[in-house]
Amino acid sequence: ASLSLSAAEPLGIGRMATADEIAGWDIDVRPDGQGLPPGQGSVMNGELLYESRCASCHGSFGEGIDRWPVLAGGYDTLTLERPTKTVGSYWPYASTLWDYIYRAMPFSAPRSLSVDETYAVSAYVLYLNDIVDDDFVLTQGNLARIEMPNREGFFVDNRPDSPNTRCMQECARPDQLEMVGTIGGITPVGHFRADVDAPAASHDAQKSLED
Amino acid sequence: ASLSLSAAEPLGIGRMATADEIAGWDIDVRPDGQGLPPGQGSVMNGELLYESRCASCHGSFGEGIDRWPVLAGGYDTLTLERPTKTVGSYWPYASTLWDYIYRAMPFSAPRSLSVDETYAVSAYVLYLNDIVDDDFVLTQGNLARIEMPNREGFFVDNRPDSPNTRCMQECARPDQLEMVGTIGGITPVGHFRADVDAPAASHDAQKSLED
Amino acid sequence: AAAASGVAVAASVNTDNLPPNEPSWSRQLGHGVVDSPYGMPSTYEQHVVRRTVPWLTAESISSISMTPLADLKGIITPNGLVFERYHAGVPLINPDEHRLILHGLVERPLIFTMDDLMRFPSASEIKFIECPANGGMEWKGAQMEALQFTHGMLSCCEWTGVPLRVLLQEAGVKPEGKWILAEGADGAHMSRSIPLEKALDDTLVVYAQNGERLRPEQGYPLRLINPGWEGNTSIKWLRRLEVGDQPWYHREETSKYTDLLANGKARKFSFVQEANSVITHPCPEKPIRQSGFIEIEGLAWSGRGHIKQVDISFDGGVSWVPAQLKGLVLPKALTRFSLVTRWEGQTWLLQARAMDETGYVQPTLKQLREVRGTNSIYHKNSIHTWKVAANGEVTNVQIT
Amino acid sequence: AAAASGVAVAASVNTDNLPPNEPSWSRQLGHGVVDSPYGMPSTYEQHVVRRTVPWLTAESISSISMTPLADLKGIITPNGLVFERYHAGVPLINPDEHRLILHGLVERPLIFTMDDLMRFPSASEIKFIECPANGGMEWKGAQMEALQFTHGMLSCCEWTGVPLRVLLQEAGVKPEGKWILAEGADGAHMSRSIPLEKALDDTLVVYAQNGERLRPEQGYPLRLINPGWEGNTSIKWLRRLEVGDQPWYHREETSKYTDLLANGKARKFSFVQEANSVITHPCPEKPIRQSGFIEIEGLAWSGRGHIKQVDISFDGGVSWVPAQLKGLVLPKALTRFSLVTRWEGQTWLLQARAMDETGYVQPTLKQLREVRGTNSIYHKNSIHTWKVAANGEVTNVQIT
Ligand code: HEC
Ligand code: HEC
Ligand SMILES: [Ca+2]
Ligand SMILES: [Ca+2]
Ligand SMILES: [Ca+2]
Ligand SMILES: [Ca+2]
Ligand SMILES: [Ca+2]
Ligand SMILES: [Ca+2]
Ligand SMILES: [Co+2]
Ligand SMILES: [Co+2]
Repeated sequence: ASLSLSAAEPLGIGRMATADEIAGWDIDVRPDGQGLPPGQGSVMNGELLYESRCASCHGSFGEGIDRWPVLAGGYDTLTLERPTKTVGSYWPYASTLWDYIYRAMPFSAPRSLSVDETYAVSAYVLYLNDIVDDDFVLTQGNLARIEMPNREGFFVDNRPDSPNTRCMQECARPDQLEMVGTIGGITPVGHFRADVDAPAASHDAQKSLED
Repeated sequence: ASLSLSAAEPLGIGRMATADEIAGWDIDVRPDGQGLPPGQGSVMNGELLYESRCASCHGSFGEGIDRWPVLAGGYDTLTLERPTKTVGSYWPYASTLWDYIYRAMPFSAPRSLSVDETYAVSAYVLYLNDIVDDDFVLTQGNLARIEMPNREGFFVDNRPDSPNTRCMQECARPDQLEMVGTIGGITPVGHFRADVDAPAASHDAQKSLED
Repeated sequence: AAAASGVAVAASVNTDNLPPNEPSWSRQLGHGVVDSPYGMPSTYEQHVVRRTVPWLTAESISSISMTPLADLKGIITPNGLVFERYHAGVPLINPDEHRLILHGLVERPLIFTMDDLMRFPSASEIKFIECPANGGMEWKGAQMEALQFTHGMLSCCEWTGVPLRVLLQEAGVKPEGKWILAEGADGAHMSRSIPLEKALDDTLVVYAQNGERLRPEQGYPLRLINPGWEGNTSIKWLRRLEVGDQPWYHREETSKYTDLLANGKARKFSFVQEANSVITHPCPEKPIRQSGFIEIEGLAWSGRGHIKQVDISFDGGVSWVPAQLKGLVLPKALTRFSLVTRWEGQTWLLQARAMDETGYVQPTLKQLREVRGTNSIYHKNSIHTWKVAANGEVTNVQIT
Repeated sequence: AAAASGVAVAASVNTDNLPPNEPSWSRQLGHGVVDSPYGMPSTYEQHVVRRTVPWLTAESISSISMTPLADLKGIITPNGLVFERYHAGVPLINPDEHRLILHGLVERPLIFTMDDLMRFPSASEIKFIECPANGGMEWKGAQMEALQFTHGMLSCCEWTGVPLRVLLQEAGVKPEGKWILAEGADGAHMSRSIPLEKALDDTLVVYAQNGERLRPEQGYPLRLINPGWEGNTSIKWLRRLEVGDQPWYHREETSKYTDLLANGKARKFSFVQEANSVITHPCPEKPIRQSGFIEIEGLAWSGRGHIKQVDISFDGGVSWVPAQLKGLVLPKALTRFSLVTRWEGQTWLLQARAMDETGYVQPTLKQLREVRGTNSIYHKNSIHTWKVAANGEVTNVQIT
């Protein structure tokens, strides 16, 4: 298929994108460091930035305020009943952190961080996760070399992995079926059940309920 | 198909409709008079009713006010370039008149006429069309016998009636094609053309334009 | 690519939002979920609405509005844009207080609540619905300056309901039963006679359109759909079905919805919407703005079944080339056709011509007028012509 | 018919509107055409809306709302009810100022306006879209008390756009090109890596849904649709496509949308939504209200193609009977199944089990948990169980 792709006659729709146009939007970064702009940031500079622009949601130690995401800790929890998946405990590559912060954080002001600020705050999140020391300076040159604890933790989709067969009769032993009911009261059902005390069906409605 | 219809086992959904329930809604009337309730109304009584409840839209002579429907006249116009299709000139059966008035007129108060009032006003519309005399009394018994002028004017669908073939080449002589343009200015096009004075796209908007 | 075709920056475009800049909407948060529990189109799409031609009717209560076909894609018409046609306005019906009575020549006269009807096995079908007056303003000459008005009394939805056959089976039709009267609960008590044969074939008693319950304008809570037949027979706000041994000849099948020919005789019970088609791009609302590659696109449909072929003419019907059908090709449903070509400023007399599975070929305007005259009002399915000017503007013309 | 099943007159019913009486709405005129240029559902349907479960997310801006499947018919989800999922709220984008850049390992980096994109030949496809977290709240146990919350991160529309293949052809992909990064213009700048193979197969760059332009919540003016794949890959508010030689491992394909197994290892690039099904009638929102005839109805879907078979169990999976597929059976689209039977107050443990064209059979919860543990979050497509009580009430249970 890729042969015919380049061989075919273009229809002539759209126009060439200029290098300048592309540069402004081409913000993605890969594990091998491709896409990282020149720049740098220290854990120390990162701390100040983090405290002022991140900690209100993610907590001073990356512990997460209320239901906002936890960013640090959780080592060796991936096999527990309630794992804590964080940058440190779960993420395979440091590039993802830089890329994500630069494209999406802080939540309410995406794309407001400069390149150097992104290096700094990324360094600080790595520091919160004990991945770098407090005197570390993150740069275009060293980011791809950072080894994340869970870098070997992933494997490519190998489904179907849970085979069933189209059995029609005696597919289970009736006496071995165990039926577990619903934990009640935590989903909005007021629109079809009159007898329950349940959450509202939107965040706004739930908030005004609780106020 | 009709055999299997009555043979099949009912699913048991819904319930028997009572005779009373059906009677209240069973308002339809057919050319043979089936469905006509007992009752009567004279042209004379019809005139009073018509003047008070119908003439404001349809005109005292059934001539139609503004764009409201014309109810009378139009004889021998069906082959003209602009035919006038009325109860008298076009409708094949008198039953249709009774049925329609009883189900739908007067426009803003449907089902407000009594049975006798419907006979009377129907008689009057027939009178306006010179189909009955001024001393006529329309009844359950005589309505089906009224002969409408255009009763032979209809034939059952015989399409396809306008054969074309899938010609691909030289299907017409280019020098014989005549192209006729659009009568401009009478459709709402203001939403995609800036250069025109056109009607609005709703009755309300058009009315406020004209006011 | 494309030296000829630049990104046309209209005067109103704020270049701050163009690359390399980060647009304003990318630098802030948008609204959250359930902000609209029932969503609506973008405010930038406010021109995509139903429209009417006010002078067509005395007022809006018994009138028609048209679907903006030029802005629609695929074959589904979104519910908010399905054309409107009714004779006494849209009633607001409480579904708990709505009833359907099925009586007449049946073994068991029945009455159903909406809950009852929804207990029957349901069927869902994608079918077009078209007013037989669609295009009818153009029998004597071209006067509608937009696709929305030449062909917009046309929509296509996925309808869900009970096959009327199943309800008739439940009531048990007597052998004498040959026709059915369907009646609405609106002020017009709209009524039509439908042959039993159709009712046993594919008529649906419908309560949902495009997944959700019927819209008020389309008959909420209950309507008939007679697939492929003139829209008027698909009685909305359906409250009663009576089985009889002959048709009723009501106002909507005598005074209206009969087709007057030049000789003064009129065709009655002209139910089927014969094969028809129209080019939706380009069209008056969507002129050609750039030279080069162009996809000529349009809709074809037939009340007799599948569309089999659509041909395109660029020269007013002298020569024709086959178009491709694309997407789903379903019986009695809108069907998309397409032809890719190039436009370099030449003038076109653009036409589409549909053929359906019966071999019926959509007629020319001349053929139709020869047989039917110009007073027929209904069922004008002749080949339609758009004139494409050298500047790409498109106008409605007729070729005679 | 039906001694057992009467017309249930609820307390609120006004008998003045029941036959033999003429209902109030039949004795007056309703509203006229273009009263709503863009129509809305009846006020009696105000309960049919999207809903969320507030505690699932910190706030509504990065959250999800679910489609009210219990109230829907057929396979099309009306646009107003398509589920919402986004990470930085819904941006309000001016389509004239929106651009798509296609660059990276291509011969000709290109930039497109919306007008440009709509000049390409279009394709329309009915496809489901599902969040891979659909049902994910139930890995550890049943907690969602309604169909809307157990399965409502699921919708199905007719999508129209340009095959991504066509755009790639326009740009000319270099031989090294193997993956594509797709990126949104929302505040999250949502990004996912997509194998070129998929892009050349059936990925669509979409600008319309169910006929009209995309809704803001679904990516207006432009989005990707990766048919059959987890919804998150179908990037909304699409602004950029970069061709590369390897995947990007962005946040949404590492931190999120990877499936953690019991052994601490996680599956990555788990794109396909495997075959799944759910019974939509009866369900918690639609209990059985009358004994006698009943149609068990539901939806099945598979990201690998057509649904081939659905079976129903009444006894929690001990024995199974085949259901019928009804309506359109399209690849990677919602598919309706149906089984008619009788209910006379017996209790049921009701299950549906889908099989797709590859022969894949939907697993039991036990089978899924054995292989995946309970921390997988995503791709929970196990057989679902409704408990039908003797009074007809339906509750969500799990069989282990
Ligand atoms: C107003 C609250 C808020 C602030 C301030 C904020 N974040 Fe976040 N952050 C979030 C939310 C919400 C998410 C999850 C977004 C989603 O749902 O996709 C998130 C996600 C993240 C994640 C990914 C977590 C994961 O496990 O996938 C990282 C890393 C992160 N934020 C870093 C930062 C940094 C660095 C800053 C400051 C520069 C910051 N955030 C500021 C709310 C916030
Ligand atoms: C407020 C205006 C109005 C009043 C008052 C009114 N009508 Fe009408 N009438 C109409 C309209 C509008 C129509 C066409 C309705 C439609 O579009 O289906 C009509 C249609 C008719 C027709 C059918 C015309 C045709 O050619 O098909 C008849 C017959 C008729 N009216 C009789 C009456 C009678 C009798 C009365 C009084 C009892 C009456 N009307 C009162 C507005 C009115
Ligand atoms: Ca890049
Ligand atoms: Ca510190
Ligand atoms: Ca009768
Ligand atoms: Ca007089
Ligand atoms: Ca059903
Ligand atoms: Ca196109
Ligand atoms: Co007809
Ligand atoms: Co996945």
